[in-house]
Amino acid sequence: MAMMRYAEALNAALREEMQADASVFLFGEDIGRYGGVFKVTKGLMEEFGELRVRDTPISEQAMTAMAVTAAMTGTRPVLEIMYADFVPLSLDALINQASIYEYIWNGQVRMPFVLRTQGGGGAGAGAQHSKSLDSMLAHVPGIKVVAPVTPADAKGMLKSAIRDSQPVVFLEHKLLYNTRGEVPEDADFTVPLGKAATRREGRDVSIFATSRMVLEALKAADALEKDGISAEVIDLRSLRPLDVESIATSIARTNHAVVVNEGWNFCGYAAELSATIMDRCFDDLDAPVARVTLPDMPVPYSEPLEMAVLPDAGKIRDAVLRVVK
Amino acid sequence: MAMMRYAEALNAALREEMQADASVFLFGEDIGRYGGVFKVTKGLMEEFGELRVRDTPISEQAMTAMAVTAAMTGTRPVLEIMYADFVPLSLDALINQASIYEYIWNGQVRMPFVLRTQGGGGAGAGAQHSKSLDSMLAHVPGIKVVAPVTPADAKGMLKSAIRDSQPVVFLEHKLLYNTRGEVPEDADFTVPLGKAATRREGRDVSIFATSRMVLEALKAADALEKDGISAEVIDLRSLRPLDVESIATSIARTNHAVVVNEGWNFCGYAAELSATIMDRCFDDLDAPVARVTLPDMPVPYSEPLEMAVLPDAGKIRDAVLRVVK
Amino acid sequence: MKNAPSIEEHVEMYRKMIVVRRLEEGLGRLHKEGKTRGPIHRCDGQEAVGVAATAVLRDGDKLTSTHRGHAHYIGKGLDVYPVIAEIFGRATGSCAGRAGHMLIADAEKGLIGGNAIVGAGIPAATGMALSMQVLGRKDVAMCIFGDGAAQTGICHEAMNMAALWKLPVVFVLEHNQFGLTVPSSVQSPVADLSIRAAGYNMPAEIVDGNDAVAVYRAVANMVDRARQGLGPGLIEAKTYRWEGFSTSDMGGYQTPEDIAAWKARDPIRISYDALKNEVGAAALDEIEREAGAEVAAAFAKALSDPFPAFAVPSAYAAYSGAL
Amino acid sequence: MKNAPSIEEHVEMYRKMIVVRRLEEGLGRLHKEGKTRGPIHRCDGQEAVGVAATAVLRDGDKLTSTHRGHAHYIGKGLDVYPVIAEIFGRATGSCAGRAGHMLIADAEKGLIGGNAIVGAGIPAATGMALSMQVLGRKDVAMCIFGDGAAQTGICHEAMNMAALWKLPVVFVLEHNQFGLTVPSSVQSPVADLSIRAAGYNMPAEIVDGNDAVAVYRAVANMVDRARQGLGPGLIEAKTYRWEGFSTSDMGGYQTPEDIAAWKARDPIRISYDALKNEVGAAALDEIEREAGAEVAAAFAKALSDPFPAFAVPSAYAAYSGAL
Ligand SMILES: Cc1ncc(C[n+]2csc(CCOP(=O)(O)OP(=O)(O)O)c2C)c(N)n1
Ligand SMILES: Cc1ncc(C[n+]2csc(CCOP(=O)(O)OP(=O)(O)O)c2C)c(N)n1
Ligand SMILES: [Mg+2]
Ligand SMILES: [Mg+2]
Repeated sequence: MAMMRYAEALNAALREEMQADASVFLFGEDIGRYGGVFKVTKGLMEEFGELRVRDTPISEQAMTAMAVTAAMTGTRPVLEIMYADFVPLSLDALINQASIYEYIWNGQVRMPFVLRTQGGGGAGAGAQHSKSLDSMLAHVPGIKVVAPVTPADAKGMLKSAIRDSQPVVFLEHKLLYNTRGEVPEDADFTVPLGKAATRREGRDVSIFATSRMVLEALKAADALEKDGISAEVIDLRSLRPLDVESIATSIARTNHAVVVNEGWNFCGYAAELSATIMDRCFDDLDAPVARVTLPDMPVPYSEPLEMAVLPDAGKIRDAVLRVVK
Repeated sequence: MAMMRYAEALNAALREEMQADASVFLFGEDIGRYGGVFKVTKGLMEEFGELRVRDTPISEQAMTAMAVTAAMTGTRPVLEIMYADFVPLSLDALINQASIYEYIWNGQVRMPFVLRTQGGGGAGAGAQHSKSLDSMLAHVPGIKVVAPVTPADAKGMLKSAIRDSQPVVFLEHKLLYNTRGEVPEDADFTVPLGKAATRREGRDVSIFATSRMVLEALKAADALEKDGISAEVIDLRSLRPLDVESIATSIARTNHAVVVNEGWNFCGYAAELSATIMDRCFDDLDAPVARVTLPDMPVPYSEPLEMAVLPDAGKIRDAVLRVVK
Repeated sequence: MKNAPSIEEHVEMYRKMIVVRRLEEGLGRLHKEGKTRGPIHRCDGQEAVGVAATAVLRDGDKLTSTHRGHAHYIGKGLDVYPVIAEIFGRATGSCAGRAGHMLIADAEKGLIGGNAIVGAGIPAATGMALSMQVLGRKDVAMCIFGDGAAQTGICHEAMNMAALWKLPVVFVLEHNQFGLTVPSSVQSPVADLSIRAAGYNMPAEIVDGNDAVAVYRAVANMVDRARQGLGPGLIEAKTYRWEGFSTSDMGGYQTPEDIAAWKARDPIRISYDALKNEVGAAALDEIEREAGAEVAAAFAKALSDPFPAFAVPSAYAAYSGAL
Repeated sequence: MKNAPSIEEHVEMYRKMIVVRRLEEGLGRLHKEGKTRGPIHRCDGQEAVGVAATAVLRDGDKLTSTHRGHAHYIGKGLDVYPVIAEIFGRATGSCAGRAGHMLIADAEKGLIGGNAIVGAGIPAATGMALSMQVLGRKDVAMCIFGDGAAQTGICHEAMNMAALWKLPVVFVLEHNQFGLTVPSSVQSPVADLSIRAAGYNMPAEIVDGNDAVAVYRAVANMVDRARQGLGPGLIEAKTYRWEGFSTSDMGGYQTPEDIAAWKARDPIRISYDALKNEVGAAALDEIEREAGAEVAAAFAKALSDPFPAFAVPSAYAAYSGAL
């Protein structure tokens, strides 16, 4: 175990997988010589050379399409899309290409690529650099979507993603890169995709959160303790496939659920969580599931406006109080 | 009133609005001389000339971005995107451009454009020409999304969409173009956006459907009558804004709900319906809402495979039977 | 002449062009009889491009195609029978009926694959070339695409990266004068799209797309360069499609004069004329008969094959779904 | 000389360049003091492009800008005070604090607007030009964009349509040698991106981007053509940014030699030298002092302005939402 920043944990994962498998290569904007705008790929071009760590032009659309077909033909590409806000440019390649071929071509191809990106607000980056488009990505069949919160998960899940035989969209968060935590140094350490993690146990309500919102949910749970409410906090980690069993098990005990996602509300990822819970846990629910999300509007620039729209511990606590009242 | 095909009703709406307002213009692939691959724009280039009815290169991405800014600067563009499957190419313009400016620029601009497209399966067009991506579109704030089913609504809602001051995504369905119905010929006839329509009244269950699925829901309701179940069928028509009041009113009477959408299930439009119903009608529900959707996989080409995956009257009936049992 | 095909190679191209022509004619007939499903895009009259461009490739080389890929499929070595079976959605089709005619792939033959998103084959081939460069393989990737596809943004992005990184990819622009129904003059302000190669510092050549030998030689030069690591190249093959855009096309935008003029330059006839002094008309006629018989037999067999049974695909089953 | 700016116009460009420079320097200082929020993209050293290109425009003409738009904003006639207030998220900002520095718009001045999706300004201006053509207006649209943006697919699509339809739009490529941190040689295989204009049958000219007069003349020629209905044109202005990509840039990829060489060709100094014989050094120095004072006052005032209050925007409120 070593204490590491989230960005360093990702860097370690990339380095280890590139050392272990010569077919793993990286490409993306400013990831090479500069080491990436969030420094996740620092030092990797020096270690692995320009063929395997490639600075690219600003061409997200073609790059994503190229990741799909490079993956079909013997390599394991890891593509960095600098901001999740640019992922709309990747969607044709994901929806019309990556999503269909394994089935449509009757199993003739596999597409083991990873699309890393980072989203979310809170950094004063404005309406075009602060979004979480989780729901659009998780809507695409045949693709996994994960969003680790801890440095250990960042490392272990990125290694699993690179080794996976299917496309994986790997969602980071700009405010997580500098968070620190213990990370196993063992090259065999991985964290499986598709499993949620209980970050705090509780009896009265289950809070299901994604990405940085897990940290806010934990803060909310602290505050709720003072309100006399025992909140369970579950880090979903894997947005697709979703760990429905863990969700159902928790709700069977707490009978109340709040779902938290930093994306928009309408047709957002939180809607799927709410609908899934309805499907699976209707009889266990004492109250409707509450969604805590970004309101359906652009992320404003000015700090007080941005803070007003971002979901946070206070809004989660309010939602819990409404649900358990 | 005149009996018209759905495609003719759309054509009439375009013609009337272009006659009434010189700032309305059309552009899209093969919409001019050829009249559109579904013949919706037939005769319009002849009537309105090449400046106002424009054949374009295959450049969906830029065209959508151009619709946004043309709309900001004095015109009312109506853009045809030939298949909804190509809408991922339009998403940057919708999400990062059209969605943000009215708010971000503090009301300095309006963007009165319409993006017409058509989706859905059942025509043997394969995995890249049969999708319904409703949920991705309806996820975008600041944009309206509508999907008329009847020829009268096709005409009346398209006229409303063209006159609207916000961007409107107008979803047609390839299997609806040849359906016929009575359509008012009055140039003042419009159908407001944002209101659902009850297509059949019922007591035991409410079926909420979108686009062509409304026709399947009506067939299911016929079959259910023989099963002794009285099903209400509500044509949502407007996917965003959603007519939550009509939904709640219906469920207050039937206490059971089935939602039907031709898109994928996970993070699909049906998930939002399910979640909205949970938010608003939890106490009125006697059973969880059932979703009837495309399964989470590509639309296969071969007819028996395609029929196996498309939601239809039989699957809707099955879902109702599960819900009301 | 450098990179000219051998007589045997030319005869084989001749044979494949006939297979494709008979395939297209058969599809046209069956469409009229109401026996096809969904849109089908014929390539009558432009067979030389796909057949000759792919004749240059090895099995390990990769090919991406379009919605109008029949000549590419046959060129890259697929048998006509599984292609027909796929077009009719049969369990015996190249993709077990799941893909349909626009999306056929045969990974072993290096065809991966058809693509019905216009332009998408261009970055697809470029990505395969990227993979080969990373792995140090000597294979090349080829993309055949249309004049309409050249206007897509993804074409620009992919060609720029291909040239920037000297990727082993060859771009074959099948310029048949039309997008869907609009002439190329309504799609771009330049008649010769290959002028754009200069914007990527990439070599380009315009060839008569109805002359299989000319296509073969030009493409072979570019494939050689690519294989040697000298980077990508663009071939613009000028041709024409005799039939409508697809079986759903109501026509009316192609002039009878143009069609007649291009039919007078039938690529099969051009090869026939070139080959008859070499191998004799009788041998060529015999090849034509055999090819015709092969296609007829394939149609007969495919049309009596069973449809596939539906099963939830395992790769997708892990997820929440409605089935 | 055809389309040369008048002395008064040149003096005004000189003044605006100083306003922009003082703005950038002020932002740099405040960033060091930890008083800015989010990334800020300075344009020190490349002011002449944005200021001179926009000097050619009328109020009715439309401009789209980038993430690095301060010179474009001031050039198009915005006062520096609401720009600063917007950068600091104040209620008095051009967009009431909602937009931030990358997205500033002032519809009355024709700036609509900044854009932080690289390349997106190109179809944006093209769409405005389309609108003008449809309405029969005599206004033109201009897009200023970077060498990085030229590699995006949307650039290709938009330029193709602009040229095809002879839209009244002028493309000004601000070639500052870098994308974010990578040099242009790592982004495209051609040094002069304007070669691509030939692929659209569109005129193009390369100019010294640090010489306001040269930029003005070249752009004015293109604007004239566009206004006459002769179609779009491309100006490639070669320049260099002295500072990092943004305030978050850790640097290290620009050589001190390059920076020194380009600083020796400071666009403000070039205009100063050209103007001092015409209007005298004293007048220019006075302008500099006044411009500096204006910017300093604007900073002082903006920084003490109130922040906006949050309200659910009505255009979005109709929808389901979480507030
Ligand atoms: C992205 C996208 N836009 C539009 C279409 C509809 N479409 C199919 S083929 C075609 C024309 C293609 O022209 P070209 O590339 O020249 O190929 P050709 O049909 O001439 O072989 C169009 C517009 C599509 N399939 N994909
Ligand atoms: C679509 C998209 N991709 C990537 C980025 C991140 N990014 C912001 S500016 C920039 C470099 C832009 O280079 P250039 O166009 O030359 O403009 P400059 O910064 O040099 O003015 C990049 C990669 C972005 N904002 N948008
Ligand atoms: Mg063509
Ligand atoms: Mg630059």
